[in-house]
Amino acid sequence: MHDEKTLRQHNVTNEEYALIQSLIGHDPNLTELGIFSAMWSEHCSYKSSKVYLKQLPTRAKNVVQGPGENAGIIDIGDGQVVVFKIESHNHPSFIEPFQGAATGVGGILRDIFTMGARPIALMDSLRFGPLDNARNRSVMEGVVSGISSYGNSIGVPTVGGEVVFDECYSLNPLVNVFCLGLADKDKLFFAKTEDVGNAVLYVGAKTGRDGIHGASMASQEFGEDVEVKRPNVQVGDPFKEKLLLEACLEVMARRIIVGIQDMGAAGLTCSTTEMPAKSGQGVDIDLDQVPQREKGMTPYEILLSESQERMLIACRPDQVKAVQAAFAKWDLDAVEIGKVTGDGQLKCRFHGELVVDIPVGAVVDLCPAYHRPLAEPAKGNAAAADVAEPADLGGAFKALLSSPTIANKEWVYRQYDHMVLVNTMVLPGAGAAVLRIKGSKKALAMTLDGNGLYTQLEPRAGGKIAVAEACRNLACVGARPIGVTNCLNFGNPEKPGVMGQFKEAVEGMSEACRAFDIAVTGGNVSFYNETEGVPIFPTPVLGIVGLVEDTDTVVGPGFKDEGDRILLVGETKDELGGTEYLKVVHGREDGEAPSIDLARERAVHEVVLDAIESGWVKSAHDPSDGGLAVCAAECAFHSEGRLGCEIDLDGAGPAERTDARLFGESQSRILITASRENAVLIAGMAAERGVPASVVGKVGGDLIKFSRRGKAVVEIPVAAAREMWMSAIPDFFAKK
Amino acid sequence: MKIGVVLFPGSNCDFDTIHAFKEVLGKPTVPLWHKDHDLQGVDAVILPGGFSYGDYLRSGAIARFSPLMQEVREFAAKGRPVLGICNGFQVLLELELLPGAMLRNKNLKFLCRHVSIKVENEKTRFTRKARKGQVLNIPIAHFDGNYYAPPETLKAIEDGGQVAFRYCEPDGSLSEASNVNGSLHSIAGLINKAGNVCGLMPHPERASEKILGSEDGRFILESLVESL
Amino acid sequence: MKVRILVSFKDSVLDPQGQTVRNALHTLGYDAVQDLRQGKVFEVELAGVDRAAAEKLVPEMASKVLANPIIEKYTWSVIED
Amino acid sequence: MKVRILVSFKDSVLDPQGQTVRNALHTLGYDAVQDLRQGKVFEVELAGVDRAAAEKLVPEMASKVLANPIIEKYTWSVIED
Ligand SMILES: Nc1ncnc2c1ncn2[C@@H]1O[C@H](COP(=O)(O)OP(=O)(O)O)[C@@H](O)[C@H]1O
Ligand SMILES: [Mg+2]
Repeated sequence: MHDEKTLRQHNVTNEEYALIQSLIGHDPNLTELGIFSAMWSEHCSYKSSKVYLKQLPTRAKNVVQGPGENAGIIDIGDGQVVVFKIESHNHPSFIEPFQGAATGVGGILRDIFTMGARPIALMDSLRFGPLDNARNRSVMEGVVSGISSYGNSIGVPTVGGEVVFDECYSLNPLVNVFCLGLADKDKLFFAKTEDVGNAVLYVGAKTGRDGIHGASMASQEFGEDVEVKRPNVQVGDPFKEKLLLEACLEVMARRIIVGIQDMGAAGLTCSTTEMPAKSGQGVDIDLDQVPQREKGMTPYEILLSESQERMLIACRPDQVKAVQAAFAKWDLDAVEIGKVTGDGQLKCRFHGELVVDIPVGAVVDLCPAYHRPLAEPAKGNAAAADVAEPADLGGAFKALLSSPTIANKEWVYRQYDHMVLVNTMVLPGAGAAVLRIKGSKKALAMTLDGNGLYTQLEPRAGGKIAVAEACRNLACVGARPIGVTNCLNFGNPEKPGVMGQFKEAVEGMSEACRAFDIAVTGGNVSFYNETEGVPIFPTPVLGIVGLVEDTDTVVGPGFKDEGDRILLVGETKDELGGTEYLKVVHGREDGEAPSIDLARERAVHEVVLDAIESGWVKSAHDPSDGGLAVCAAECAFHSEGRLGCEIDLDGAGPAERTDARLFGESQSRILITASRENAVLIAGMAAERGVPASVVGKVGGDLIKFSRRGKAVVEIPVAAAREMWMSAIPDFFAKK
Repeated sequence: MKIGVVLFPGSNCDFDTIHAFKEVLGKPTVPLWHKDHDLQGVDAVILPGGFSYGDYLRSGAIARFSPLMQEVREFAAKGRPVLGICNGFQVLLELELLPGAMLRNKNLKFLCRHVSIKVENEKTRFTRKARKGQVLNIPIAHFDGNYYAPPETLKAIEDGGQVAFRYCEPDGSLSEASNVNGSLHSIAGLINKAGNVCGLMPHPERASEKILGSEDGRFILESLVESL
Repeated sequence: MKVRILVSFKDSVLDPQGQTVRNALHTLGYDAVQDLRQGKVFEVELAGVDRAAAEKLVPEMASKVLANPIIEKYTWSVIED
Repeated sequence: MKVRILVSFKDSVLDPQGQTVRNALHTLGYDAVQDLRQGKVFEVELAGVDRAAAEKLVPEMASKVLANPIIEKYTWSVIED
């Protein structure tokens, strides 16, 4: 029997302890307790979130693998599938930004190639505190260089992502990394052991004392004892992972193994329980055979270490030699550490003694699911409507262009190799990245999206909007959504307020995914994003993948030709709550999140997609942070000749306020350009479908100009505006 | 004709380079394994980009000792063509098949972007399809591309017409801003005295298809192919 | 006065660079190399600082800026008075 | 026996990394820092090698592998017998 203190250190409640005793039929020794502590941690067991995640739509015709494996899988036709997933590495990235972020990339890559897919793209969704603070700058600098160092070295392009700044992330930055791989449908692999007698092989880096209890760290708030938790951070070795990637893909392609899983959170424990559990078997492991980096490691340490760049493989006894030879080619050892057994137990031996003997099923499947107490989240006030319109709308526009959340993110993505593997057609900077699929006419589009402030103000709307906006980004490049992954970054789930936000946000997401007929194939939940009791904004990040049938139809955000007509599909309302404008210009983060009608949203996308597929659209971009004004400016900045535009704000929907027309963030809008003739066709098609769409302006000149009731309200040279937008972020780092 | 692309552990542009020669230009191309001692009868050897051995000691420093490099040295000594792209260029410097060394980029950050480079010497087998002074739009992606050579070496390089490419503005002029990584004399690519070994930091294989935004890299790849 | 500060990963932390270099040396036949760890060295010229002041100043700079105490350790010495 | 090899840029080669660290130290108020140069350190455990053998072996490894003589110089010392 362990004392109270030991149980607390392991984050195991008295009830959970009693359950463990009854499941395993004896008092767990310390190693066994450690195993349950890690596997039943929030991070690994999803015990607080499970009951809500169940509502997400996970079935669709194209789903090959939904939640439950290392990554989700979607069929894209012609015998090919895409494998993708998103993971958070928030806590390690705050403690050690470079290594924390780098190992986050390493982890998500392993989730993808474990399934037999070659990773072809990474994206990162980042949230930091404001850049006028030196510590936030150094966290950002470390995180970005960590991602760049790992991704660039291993040779997977980082093709997109988002960076958002808000005070709430100062002591709890968010680092969510997405990876997508491509595979042949008949070459997939899963985390299983299959038959009794199969060999269990350990490959990759040696096990050290690093990262012991990383999973439980990610399942606790940061208090004043951050220092104590520090040794939990590992150092990444992208070179070793590259070797591992090539060697694993080789043994999978040759089908000389039966199952494989990476050792991520909870390390050897996780893989030695999950793999046999999937096959209804057990394993018998000799811990002395586990390659160790340090002397004198205990069974507890060996089993719970989260050393990076390791994989567990199951193969038939007659395949062992061939597997070892294949790994040797890449200078890696594959060491046989155990055998698959028929008793359903995880048995671990150490110096000849049996030190662990527990049923894998109990560890993997029987962690209790909690219906934690909920509180109705506070609703946003309607008050935002009472702010006075500034006299100088041009000044407000400039302030928005220089706001780091809106400003150009080159400082970040120049550090990422976004072109390696020669697939990237639409480079970072557009709303979605587009990658051609070699040997076909098809292309993949992908995007990450989420808005913490909307979700703070109205969790359900925040969940819906994140899905809608991601799909909108895809529509803008001409892609239809095919599958969803998501990373839910929230505060402490033991607080009813946080749990209430979680429930509503997940329900919002579910509803939106159903409206778009797309399935969620997996994701990640990161709770306990709080420091000293203060939670971040609840921040769901959606990763949505889209398909383009013909690469010739892909469009970008940049204006194309002088004289082209600018159309707004959708309409602008008097909606200022939660906007970047309200925050930057009026210093307020309140109001109601923008309203969203999912049927309208989808209809808008369909109009734009059909127009793109008809070849009528020259550019497309959606107004988000900073509204229509910033959207139009970005179209100008992305155009080759730095083409300006003139937009008449009168024709863009029912909004009364000029600031709302310029900077409001009404949903379901897309700004497109087309020749004069095609603009008429598009407007006609939209009208037939009951979607508002009107010509609001013209491309050309070297000014960005907005007018209302015949009077110019904002007028600024494209070059000057672009300069502000380009230099905002680098300037913070130059000032140092 | 057959082209060989060397696979070092940690190379990551190896298959991009094979794709460019094989699928885009339609030339027989084979991978060459670094542990072998066999060039498989190829007519040109390409050292591709990436992070050989993680670039852990210095870029290209460990790859230089790969078994196959013995054959590559002999191949080069016979006047046969060797092209090093990015990390491959760094390996050529470490092998001393080209003079000089690489330092960290001047902004101390990895840099991935399209740049303009000017063809400085159009008489080589790697540039003959381009005009002198022609500006090519080709991406770079590197951390250590800041070319350095001691003054005497630099002078010899310039005097011998060994500068193949320089970073420049889109109009071909040189400026501090266009010298993106801080290289001495804006050097982006070099050729040896004999004219058969060439190294450059930009990635021609990333600029050889319209769908990727530029086809200017083909001037270099096709020059080499045509010379075989 | 001039001081030298050596920063390296703690012993319990993986040193991928050092390992890769060691392996390379083995391949080249330097079998005597049992172990190799790679770190950083900073040589710092300090003005108007005596030994006593350095005893306070250097550890502070090292732990705050030059090394990340989460994964790294440092040692230092005076190399010129 | 254990040896330490220090590799740094030759004086004729600019050390922007060192300069950046120096600037960072200045920003934090460490004005006593006049100059700072950054280099690499290798701590190598050698087996079955005596001093005489090390005198031959270490310079060879350093000049062939650990340092690039075009831009770098090295020094070494025995730190444990
Ligand atoms: N927000 C989410 N939405 C949908 N599925 C999720 C979400 N979070 C986690 N999941 C799924 O739950 C499963 C948890 O499995 P597990 O292997 O423990 O996850 P992980 O690999 O992230 O540690 C995974 O299949 C994962 O995709
Ligand atoms: Mg996993």
